Formats: sequence, C-alpha cells, structure tokens
Amino acid sequence: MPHDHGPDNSFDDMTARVKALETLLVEKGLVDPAAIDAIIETYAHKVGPRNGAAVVARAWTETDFADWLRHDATAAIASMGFTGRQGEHMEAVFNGPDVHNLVVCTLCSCYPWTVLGLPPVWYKSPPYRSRAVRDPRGVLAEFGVGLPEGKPIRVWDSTAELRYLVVPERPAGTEGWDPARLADIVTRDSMIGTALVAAPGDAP
Amino acid sequence: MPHDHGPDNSFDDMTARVKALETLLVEKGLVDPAAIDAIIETYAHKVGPRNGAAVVARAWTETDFADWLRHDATAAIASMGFTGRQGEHMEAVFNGPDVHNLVVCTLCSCYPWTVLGLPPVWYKSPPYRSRAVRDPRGVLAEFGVGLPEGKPIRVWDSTAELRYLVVPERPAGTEGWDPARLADIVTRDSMIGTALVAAPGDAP
Amino acid sequence: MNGPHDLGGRMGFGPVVPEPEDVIFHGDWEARALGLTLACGALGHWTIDESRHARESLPPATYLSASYYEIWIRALEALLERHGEVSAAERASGKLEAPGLRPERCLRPERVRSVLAAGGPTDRRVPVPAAFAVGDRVRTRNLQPEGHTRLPGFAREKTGVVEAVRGGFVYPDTNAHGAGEMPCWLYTVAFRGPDLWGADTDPAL
Amino acid sequence: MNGPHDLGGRMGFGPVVPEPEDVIFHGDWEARALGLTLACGALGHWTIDESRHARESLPPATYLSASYYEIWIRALEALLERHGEVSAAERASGKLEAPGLRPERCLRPERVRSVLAAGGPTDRRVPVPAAFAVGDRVRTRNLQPEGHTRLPGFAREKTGVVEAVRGGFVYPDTNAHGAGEMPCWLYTVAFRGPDLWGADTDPAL
Repeated sequence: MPHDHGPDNSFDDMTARVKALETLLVEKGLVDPAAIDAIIETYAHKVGPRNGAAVVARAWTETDFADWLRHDATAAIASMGFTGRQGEHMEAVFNGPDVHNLVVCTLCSCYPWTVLGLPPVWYKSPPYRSRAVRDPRGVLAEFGVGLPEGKPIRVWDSTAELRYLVVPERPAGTEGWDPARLADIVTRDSMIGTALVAAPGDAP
Repeated sequence: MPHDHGPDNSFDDMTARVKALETLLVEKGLVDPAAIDAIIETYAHKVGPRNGAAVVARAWTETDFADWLRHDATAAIASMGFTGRQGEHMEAVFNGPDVHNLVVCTLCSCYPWTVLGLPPVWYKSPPYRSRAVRDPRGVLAEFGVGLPEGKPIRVWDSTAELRYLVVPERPAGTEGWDPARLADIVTRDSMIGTALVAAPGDAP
Repeated sequence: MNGPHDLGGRMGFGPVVPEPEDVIFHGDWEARALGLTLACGALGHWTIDESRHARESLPPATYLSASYYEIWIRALEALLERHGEVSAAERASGKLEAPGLRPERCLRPERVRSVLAAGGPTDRRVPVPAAFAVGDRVRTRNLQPEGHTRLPGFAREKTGVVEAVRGGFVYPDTNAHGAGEMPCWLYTVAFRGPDLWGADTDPAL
Repeated sequence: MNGPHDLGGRMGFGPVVPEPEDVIFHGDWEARALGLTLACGALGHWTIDESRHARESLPPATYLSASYYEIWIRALEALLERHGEVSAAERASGKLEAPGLRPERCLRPERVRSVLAAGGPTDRRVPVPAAFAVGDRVRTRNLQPEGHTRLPGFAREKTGVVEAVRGGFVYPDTNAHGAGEMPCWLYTVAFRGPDLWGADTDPAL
C-alpha cells in the first residue's frame, strides 16, 4: 500500500545535509567547529528557562523588582545577567485575575532566548502559530489549561524585535517560599502563557 | 548528497493507490470499471476545447449568435449540444480593444468542462491560482502574451457555480473564413485568457 | 476555511508552466482517478460542496505538494471513509471487511453519457427578493468560518460594485456540511485591483 | 510577502503537540544546524531580516513540511549561495571550488560567549517625532509587498489602538533587501479579536 510521508526529509537526510554543509564551511575557513560546540553548549546547558524562572520568582518576592520589570524589562532582566541574542529588547507581561497573556510568533520563531532558551518545536510549528492568535482558548485546552469563561486573553505576536516574557500568577499556598523554591515551580510553558503555575500539591 | 523531493508521492505510489481503491470499490459493487472507461473516453475524445472553439467561431461569424452568447451563454452554448457537468451555468466574456479577460479558480479547479474539457495542470496548480488574480500581466508574460500597457484586465474568479468562457478577439486577416477554419485557430488557452488568437501566418 | 486552497494572492510558488492542449492525462492513474471520482459521486453520499471541502481539508503540506488528481484521490478516500463505504483498514489491507452500502446506485456504463450531459444545476428559487441591484456598492463580510466558504480571503472586507444579479443558487457554506441548500441570491461583484492588493497595484486591474 | 510563513489564522494544521521542557534538540543535526546558522551569521553577509526573508521564501510545500531547523538549513544554503560563499555545485559535489570570502570573520570559540551575550540591538534614533501617541486609534495599511514585511496578513487594513510607543527601530521591510535600516517609530497596537477574525469570535480576545 502507498504510505503517507511525514516531513520531507528523513532524519538521516538532514544529518547528511548539515554535515556536508559544515564540512564545506570548515574547509573554507568560514566556520570553526569548536565555536559551534560552544554555541550548542551555551543553549544546551547555560541559557534556558531557568533564567526566566529566576526572574519570575524575584518579581513574585520583590515588589520593587516587579515594578522595574513592568516598566523596563530589558534593564531589570539585564541586571540579573541575562542579556544577549534574542533578548535585546524585552517586555514582561503580567498575568492576573483580569487577563491571561499568551505569546506567539506567527511569522517565524521569535522567542526570548535570554530568559527561555531555544523555543520548543511546537512554538515554531504551524499548528501553534496559526491558532494561537485566533483560537487561544482552543490551544490552551490542548495544553490542559482551562481558563474561566470570559476571562480576557491577550495574545502577543512577536513581529518586531521585542520579546515577551509572561509573568504567571503566583499560586496560593506558596506564602513564605524563597525565590529558589519558587523558581522550581515556574515552568517554561507558564512563561509563554500555555500553562499556569500549579499550586504546590496539585497534579503537575 | 541529500536530494530535494518533488511531489510527495511518486507516480508509482499513486498508480498503486488508485488501483487499490478501485479494486475495493469494484469488489463492493459500488463502481463498474466499464463506467470509468466510458468517463475517460468522454473526456479524452469527446468533450474538449474543440467544443469551445466551435462556439467562438460561430460567435465571430454570426452576430445574432454572438448577442445570444453575450446575454444567455448557457442557452446559446446548449443550442450547440454542449451541456452537462461543470457547464451547467455559463457566462461568455468577450475580449475587445478595451478589455482583456482572464479566468481562474483561486479556490479549487472550477473550469467549463462542457466547452473546454478537463483543465490543464497549470490551471489547477498554485502558481497560476495564486498569481492570476494579483499579477495577471506577469502570468500572461509567462505565456508569451504582452498586452498594451494600461489595457484593462478583468480577472474572473470562478468561486460560484458559474463557468466562464473567454471569447478572444478575432484576428485580422481572417475575413471570409468559414467557422470550421476559424475554429482551427482558436486555442484552449485563448478561451481561458492566457493566449491571444494569432493572426494567420503569425508564429504560433 | 482559511485553508491551503485559498491561494489567491499568495506568493512563492514560482512560474506557471504552460502545457500543450493535447496533454490530457499524465499516466493512466490520472484517468482512473477522474473516473473513480465521478463514479463515486454518483453514489449520492455527498454534494460537490462537501467534496470540495474534503479537498481543502487535506493537510496543507500535502495539498501544496500533491498534484490535483492526487488531491482528488486523497479526498475521495476521506469521503468514502466518512460515509461508511471504504474504511481506512480496508485501504490499508486491501481486504473487504463490509459490503458496499449503495450498490444499487452504482453508475453503469450505459448511463454515463446521460449523467455527464445532465450535470447538476445549482440554481434554485429564493423566496425573498434580491437585496442588491446592479451598480450597488457592497462590502463583503469578514467571514472566516472553520468550515467551507466560497469567499476567498483576498476578497474579505472589501468594497466592490454589483455587476450582475444571477438569481438564486445553493449556498455552499451550509450545503458542504449537510446543513441544507439554503438558496441565496448570487451576485457578481467587481473589485478594483488596488482595493484588493494595495495602492501599489496595477490600476488597470 | 504573502508567503507560507504568514500563518496567523490559517487552518488545517491539526492540534498542537506539547513537549517536555528538557527536550532541546532532536538529534545531533539540529544542534549543528543551530550552531552553523549562528556562526555563519557572524560572517556579516546578511542581516537577521534578510535571513528571515530567506526562510519565508522557501517553496511553500517545503516550508510547511519541514521542521524549523530544516527551514534554517535550507535558508542558510540559499544565503551562502547568494553571498558567494558556497555554491550549489559545491553542495552537490561536496568539493571546494573557491576559497571562503571572509575567513577573517570566522567566529572563534573564545568569542562565542561575548557575541551571544552582546546580541544585536535594533533600536535606532529616528529624526522625526512619533506620528501617534498611546490611545490613538490607527488603521494598518494594505501592504502586500513581494518582499519582506512584518505586518501579518491577518492584521492588514484593521483598526486598533496604540498601546505603547517603543522608540525608533530598524525597518525590516528595507533592511531585509539591503536597502538600509530606515529607522521608524515602532508601536504596539492592540486589536480586538472580533475586528480581526469576524463577528463570531470570542469577544474576550
């Protein structure tokens, strides 16, 4: 029987294709493989959503920092050492009783690397990019998130060089927690807006 | 080296896929292979653009018929015996010094089968469907047709169950020709609007 | 629906490739695909509107990489499955698991000529008068249903002029979904190129 | 351009498939693709806007069936070819036909940290005052250029309210085509869901 293809190129095709290109570039002296290793190391182990979780936890525990984050996210986040590529211009959007924020890039894959690392596959894929702006409730349902009926949703489409960090609502039951403990419960998805931060003891 | 794929399924895949479906349908008593043969025979040999060419040639030579065609194309065309599927509701659009008409179906492949037969591949394909409505001059250039600058173009998008037949301009140098001879120079593409009818002696 | 089929004004597909008039099929499977699609239509399970919607509902990457007869066949498989005639399991195994539901409607060769010549007219009586007349300026609505519609995206929320009042016709938006023919007045509306495509557009369009 | 990348509001792509937070790469080639793309960017042949346009200019069927790192690699091949660094013949044969043009700009491992930490800010001074203020109602233009633009199709010719004035920024529409940065005022504009998607839309959007 005929079969349905998935993505056009198989895994092995892409492995060969990328290797061939890297080999040419190295032979031409345009790329240093050790620099590629260093880039990978950076985003595999150093720059990731734990950065953003630290920002959120601090905003939850320090009113002054939260205000700063609200009014100049670029500077407030830079003060914690999180600067650089795809985080040059930051905006923090705060969830609250009256609004839920959701971030998407309909046109490509813009994402706040400095605080969240590399975007997950779904963030860059047509299902999310097409529906987040038109049917955010339906998308949230696929992440297991049900918002109260009629709760306003604001969707931020990252079409300019401004990157958005969602500051989720702090769950009840975390009174007195220190920032490190709070950061542990802040998920990547909650900072994109596709998850809420679960109260301690809730099922994940 | 990795290779670029063309269409998702190769020729052989589709041959197998269609054969498998036909076999199931025949075994279920839902399809008679001889009826399929008869359908193919109809559109391979009986219903095609020579029908439309006969309509155009008659419109060029009989003023009364041209008027009828202009005001009730469905009836005028039916009077010549060309009726049926994908030609139930017809409109004839006449090219002239002040307007060039072009037909497209941006949403699928609607086409006047009764007078033109089955649509060519390009008519059903994304390049034509996407550009005919926005850049008809660019499309015409790819067919080797250059219209005078500023000549108005009307593009007919077949989104309803109304099918359009373009009546091209009769070329100079064909005075006195009988309808059969005229029909011979009327091409399929000229009745879609992607060609002009060449004057006798012009390069095709 | 805002599907892959709504191609008017989209970009990036490259040049049009003309083809000689005498090329009708590219291989026997295309001819069989045509015949199968028409023969199955005669079973009466679906309308032309439902079959169009089945085609535009294919995954966009499939729709845009497939030839049109491949689109037809994939949609035909979906329609036959939806209406209980051929299951996915039967397609996968090639083995019958249930008999056909409507063998009595099987199109016989001797009826092909009359069925094709009759076609399927879609004009209907509408019990209310037409809302617009030739020459009226009208504005299209912002219709973006999940289901079938014949309003192309490029002509949404645009102002044009009624050029002809065609009479009553089946309304595809309902008919495609088994919700009845709901006949409506059909108008031909002419739009100016710059109104559709922006100020930079060829003013002769 | 009205390309395959302009996905906001399109339909037919199926459900979103969530993924755990600790999945970063799906195979080593994705990691190498990331590194190669960033390392080649350091050669300075193109701007981020040009690279985005190279991605959205892939054939639509390819764009919609490829994973995002595959999109990156295909666009990177196109950019390297356009700027004379790696030809299609070299990619096909795997054999060098010419030396690299800018080996002196090759990104060295010791510079990776500082280059990534510095990023590429795109705020610029604009010599004219802002045309709009917070709270102004504005209407977007009907921009459908063949080239790059960051106005999504769904927000074209729509009315919204200026929510923030961000300052001057590089204008991608020119910068993507080597036509200069032409800094412009950047605004955040809020649109209501029903204004974008039609009257049937969730009014809380």
